[in-house]
Amino acid sequence: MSRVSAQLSSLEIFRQWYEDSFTEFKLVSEWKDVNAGYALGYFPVYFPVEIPYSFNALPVALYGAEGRINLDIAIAHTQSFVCTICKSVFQLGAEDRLKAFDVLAFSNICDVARNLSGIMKRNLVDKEIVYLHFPIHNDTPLAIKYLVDEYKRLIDVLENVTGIKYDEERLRDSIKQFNEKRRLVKRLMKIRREKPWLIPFTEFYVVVKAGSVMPVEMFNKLVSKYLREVGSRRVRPADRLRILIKGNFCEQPPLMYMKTIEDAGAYIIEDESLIGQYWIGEVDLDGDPLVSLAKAYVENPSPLTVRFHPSIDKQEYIKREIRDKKIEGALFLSPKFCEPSLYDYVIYKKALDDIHFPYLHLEYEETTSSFEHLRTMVETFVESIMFD
Amino acid sequence: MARYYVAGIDAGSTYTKAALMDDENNLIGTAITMTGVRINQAADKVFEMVLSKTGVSRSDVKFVVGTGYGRFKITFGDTQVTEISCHAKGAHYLFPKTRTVLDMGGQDTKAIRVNEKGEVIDFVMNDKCAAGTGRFIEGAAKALGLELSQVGPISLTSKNPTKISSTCAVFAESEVLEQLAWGHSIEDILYGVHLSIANRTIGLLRRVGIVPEITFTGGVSLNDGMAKALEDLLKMKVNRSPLTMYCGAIGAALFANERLMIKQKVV
Amino acid sequence: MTTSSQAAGSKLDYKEFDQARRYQARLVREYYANMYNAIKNGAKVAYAYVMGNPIELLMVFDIVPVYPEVTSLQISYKGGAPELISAAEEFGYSTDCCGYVKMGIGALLKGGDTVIGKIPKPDILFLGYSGCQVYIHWWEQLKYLFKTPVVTVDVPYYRDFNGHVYNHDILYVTKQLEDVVIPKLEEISGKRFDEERLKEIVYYSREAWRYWREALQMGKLVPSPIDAYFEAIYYMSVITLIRGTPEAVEFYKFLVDELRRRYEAGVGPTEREDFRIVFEGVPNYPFFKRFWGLFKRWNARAVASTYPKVAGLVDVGAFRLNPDKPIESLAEYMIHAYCNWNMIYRLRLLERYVEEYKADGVVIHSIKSCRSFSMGHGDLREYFVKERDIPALLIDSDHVDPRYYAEAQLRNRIDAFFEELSIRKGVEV
Amino acid sequence: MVYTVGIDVGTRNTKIAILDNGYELVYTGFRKTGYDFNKAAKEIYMDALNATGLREGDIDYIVATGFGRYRVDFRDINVTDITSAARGANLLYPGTRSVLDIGAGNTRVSRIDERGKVVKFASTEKCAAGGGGFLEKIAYYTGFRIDEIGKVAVKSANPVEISTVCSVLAESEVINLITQDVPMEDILMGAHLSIVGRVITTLRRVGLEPELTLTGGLVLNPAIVKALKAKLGVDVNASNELYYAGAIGAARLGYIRLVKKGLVRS
Repeated sequence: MSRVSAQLSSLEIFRQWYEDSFTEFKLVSEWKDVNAGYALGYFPVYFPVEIPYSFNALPVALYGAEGRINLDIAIAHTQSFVCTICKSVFQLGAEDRLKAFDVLAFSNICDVARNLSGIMKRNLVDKEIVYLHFPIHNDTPLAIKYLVDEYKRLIDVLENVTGIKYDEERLRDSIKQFNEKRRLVKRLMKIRREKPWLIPFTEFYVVVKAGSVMPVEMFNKLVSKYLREVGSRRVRPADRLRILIKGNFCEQPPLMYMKTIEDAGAYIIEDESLIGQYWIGEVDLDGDPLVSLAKAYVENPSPLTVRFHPSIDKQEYIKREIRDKKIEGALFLSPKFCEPSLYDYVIYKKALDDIHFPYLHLEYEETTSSFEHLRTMVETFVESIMFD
Repeated sequence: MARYYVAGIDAGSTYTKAALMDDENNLIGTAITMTGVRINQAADKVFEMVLSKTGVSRSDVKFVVGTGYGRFKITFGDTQVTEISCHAKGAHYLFPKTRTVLDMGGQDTKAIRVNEKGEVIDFVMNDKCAAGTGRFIEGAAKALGLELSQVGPISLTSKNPTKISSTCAVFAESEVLEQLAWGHSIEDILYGVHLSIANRTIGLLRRVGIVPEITFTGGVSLNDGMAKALEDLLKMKVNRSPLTMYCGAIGAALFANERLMIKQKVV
Repeated sequence: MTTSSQAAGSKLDYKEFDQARRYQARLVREYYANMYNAIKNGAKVAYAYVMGNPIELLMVFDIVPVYPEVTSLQISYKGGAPELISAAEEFGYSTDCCGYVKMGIGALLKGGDTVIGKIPKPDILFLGYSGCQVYIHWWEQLKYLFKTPVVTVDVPYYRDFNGHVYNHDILYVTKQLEDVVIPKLEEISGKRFDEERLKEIVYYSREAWRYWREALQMGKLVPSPIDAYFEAIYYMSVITLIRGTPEAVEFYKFLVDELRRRYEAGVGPTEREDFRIVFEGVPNYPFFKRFWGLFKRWNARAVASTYPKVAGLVDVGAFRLNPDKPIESLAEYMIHAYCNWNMIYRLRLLERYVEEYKADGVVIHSIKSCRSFSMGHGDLREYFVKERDIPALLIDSDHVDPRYYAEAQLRNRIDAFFEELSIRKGVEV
Repeated sequence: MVYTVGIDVGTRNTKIAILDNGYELVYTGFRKTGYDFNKAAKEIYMDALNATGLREGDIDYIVATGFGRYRVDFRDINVTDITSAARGANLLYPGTRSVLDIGAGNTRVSRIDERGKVVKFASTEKCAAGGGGFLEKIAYYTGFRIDEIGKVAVKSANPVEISTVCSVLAESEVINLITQDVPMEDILMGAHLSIVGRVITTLRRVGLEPELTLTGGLVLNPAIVKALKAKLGVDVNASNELYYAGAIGAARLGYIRLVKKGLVRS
């Protein structure tokens, strides 16, 4: 693989992994062969990827199939009011496209994803399926201890599957790598915040999505290269609206959807599409790494729709974001039928109403194939803010 | 010469159909009319039509079974049976090796598994969301200014069907117009529409299990594009005939004979 | 079939055997009267959920629990849902949000005025989360809308496919109750925790659960004297609202006795018992009686169902309250609410019902509002039909939102299902 | 004299308006769109020139709006139909603060300021969509022409309740009502009320403020106007000209552009 990589630009390699990450997972299988390794596929939003990686298991986010496969088997199993990412991940399993994965992981992000764990178990009887319960009582120390126990349960599963014994040092190394990855992603985000014209959103997205599937060292190396490339770009800034997007943290809008938004006259300064890839931030390298990972989840000060934290104020948070990042308008994108996204919308919207800040709420599905309505809505939004 | 006759009347949302049978389950004739707003009148009319077509007098018809959404409105009927049971029986009558029935009509899509006797062993229907029903095709036809009957034949000439994933009937027109604006040809869009509806329909069929032979009934079974899309995706033949749209009425007539037999036994 | 011919008595006869429903209605009225009284006298109001909640603990502190799920279902039973749902949707909640949430919030947005009376505002939100992720979002909405404090108990999902309850789960819930919840409730109520009182309340709870279980298990009799879905939904209100009291125990004793009398007299909730079904899913409250009627006209009785056990999976011995270890046994109880079970275990439970209660088929009612209940219904249906050759019907509407109830459509599906069952069973209809 | 043209290329019909000096309505017209948007726009433009005797050289600015706005190759600029309808409503009814445009599928609602600028807007949720298209189906099932149903509906004294959210399922409900021999006018009024019921949620979400102006294809349907009044308790501006609100508003925005660029003095 490294021979091929040498001839390709970093962006082309990201594209390859990006393309692979929907339905194929061929590069995942290749990686397993070359490294005598394993793979763990996890349903969004957040997963402690450091743990499987320390077992030589490649952690891969299953963000749905973006309308690239028919969903007929999934339609046979789920009602029409079930979101599309659940359908497409199920379909991937039913079509045996997840065979590269030795373990599939789910967690308590919503009722649909939660029940999906059992449905997958029924249909993929031999697959190792693990369900992690992330605590919601995050303002007591009990939550940290509990999450460490959950992580130990995950470790039991991984020890069984891989035959490798848990090793604290290896986990610490893994955390180091992923800390670096998150730092690099945040650097990309900073560029988008300061000079959004340098990296179109769609390109940024491809890079980070590739990072949700490729081995972390490879990603880190390539991003460093890519950052140098970006630095030398000469692009004329356009007069566009700086917007913040919330709600698209799990099911992903098709790339064309996001492109349509930028084309309609906006720069997406911040969004939640791949938030699980960087949300946890910097994990402490001192002390018991499991405790550090658990703490990073429980004590994380930035809100995540699928984590209830009794003492975090989402409304203050969004107002601060708008101020600090010089946001001019907010878009709320809810995947069709996604209740967590729809509830958080009301919380945020209320905060924005209070400060008379413009926002717009739209629905999408990963299979959306028409964009004219979206274009009209976003254009109107831009027109209503930019022109008098 | 038959000793007596029975009839089945299927009052659907758009068409009302009738089937007339003799006492030995031989199909004597069929008739069809628009349902319109007065179902009892339509049922009466279609019954008269089949009688005059076959020359059978009303008094020789000993039992009438009503089916379809308007079955409770058929005032001269002796009893009612749901169209699910009727379609199963009718499909089995026309194609005795039928094990799976797909009925696409104006209001619902049904997938039915039947046993070797034509009895329902399992069935499912589309749930509350109307996405993926034949209604989407109507909207597409409207957007393109075509008659419903033109849609199937045109779609058959497609070489490179357009991918259409949203099949909410409410947005059929704008979906199709947008694809047109992207420069896709009419035949490619139309076949794309049929494929995407077929895809959802197969999801429904999978719930009961796809066991050959499959018989395609109901109004949409007349659409060649839909049949081709189903066959392409299923990779198997589906049974159709000019009579499949009368399946409900035929099944109802068969039930009429059955009921009559039981009644005679009791007497 | 001798019992069914006896059953063909007049309607008036059956009334004598249908006293528990009236008894239940009286207890519910008294519950509300007591609630309003207590609030008038300064008691604190806690909003709480039905599933897996340790209301026994709230009772120790004389905190009055109000169940927005219960008030919502009562409001929609009386036709008051649309205005509350509209109020919430106009405020910004989507059509895809849970109807209970929209009604609860809609009621508060309208100052508490509803068709069943004034719904009190909460002083605290008791988040005894079990089985439903939307619960968390619901209280979070109220927290932002009304600045109400949340008391959290995190109850992990019963997620092991081999039937283990992890020790750290029970420990986690127990520790939360002991270390966090009790001190918080002491602070809010200004009362000291009284363990003896808790033991006494848990004792009455256990007794109520015991007789409720006995009543539910009478569905095993042929013919069944109880409709373990439509009737049980009335009876379950007592275990939900006032367990932990001697009144609840008395009620369930009465119910068991009434059911026994029904069986002996050969009467039951339908004229005959032609079909025995297992019912899965949440009912439709705005059209409750009409919905029931669609089954009654086929003389179908639900012999077992899951919904009446949302407050606790009592009948399969999943938990036992223990007055000697009140907190730990409450923690175990909290984990075993029906929707907190993973799909594999829910499937096994239904399978057990079909066998033990000798059912002819399974009816599954899905609702868009509650994905916690409904996601996976397709697989449940498929399992029975394809792997067990047991007829199963999947239908859908909503529990409170009348906009999702289409009777003609439902009747078509239900009729066809019973036509199919008639052929199988050789029942002459 | 400054002539600005607005062309609103909708999915069904293409509409045109010519304004003189940015406020005086010189001409309006419409024709079927078909599926060549540019052709439809060109043809209606020629119709308008022929009818008014204006020559191409007399036209100072052309603004395209609507679904096919990007396809109009002779446009100066394009704006969305929400922006243009708001300006049109403002020009025709200066007191307008809320604009309601019930389309075939989507319904759009906006709140505007005293100059006609959109302050806040939203469209109906996907599952609650379906306005004009729904009425066409209902007309078909009840056996009336689309331009008749509103007139029949307003005669109803006891409209039925059709509560379904999804308009496709509402059609099924109407069919069922027909089988139950419910009087036609009651069914039809029920159908109109059901559309309005869905729309009101969206109206309240953007914060309904009077005056409310109805634009688009249903301005001449008396039942929609009656249903809106009944459910909202406010008057509704509805007139023939509002059918052209998008085109008129587009022409108006063309004039504003010319003023901004200093090409004309306001």
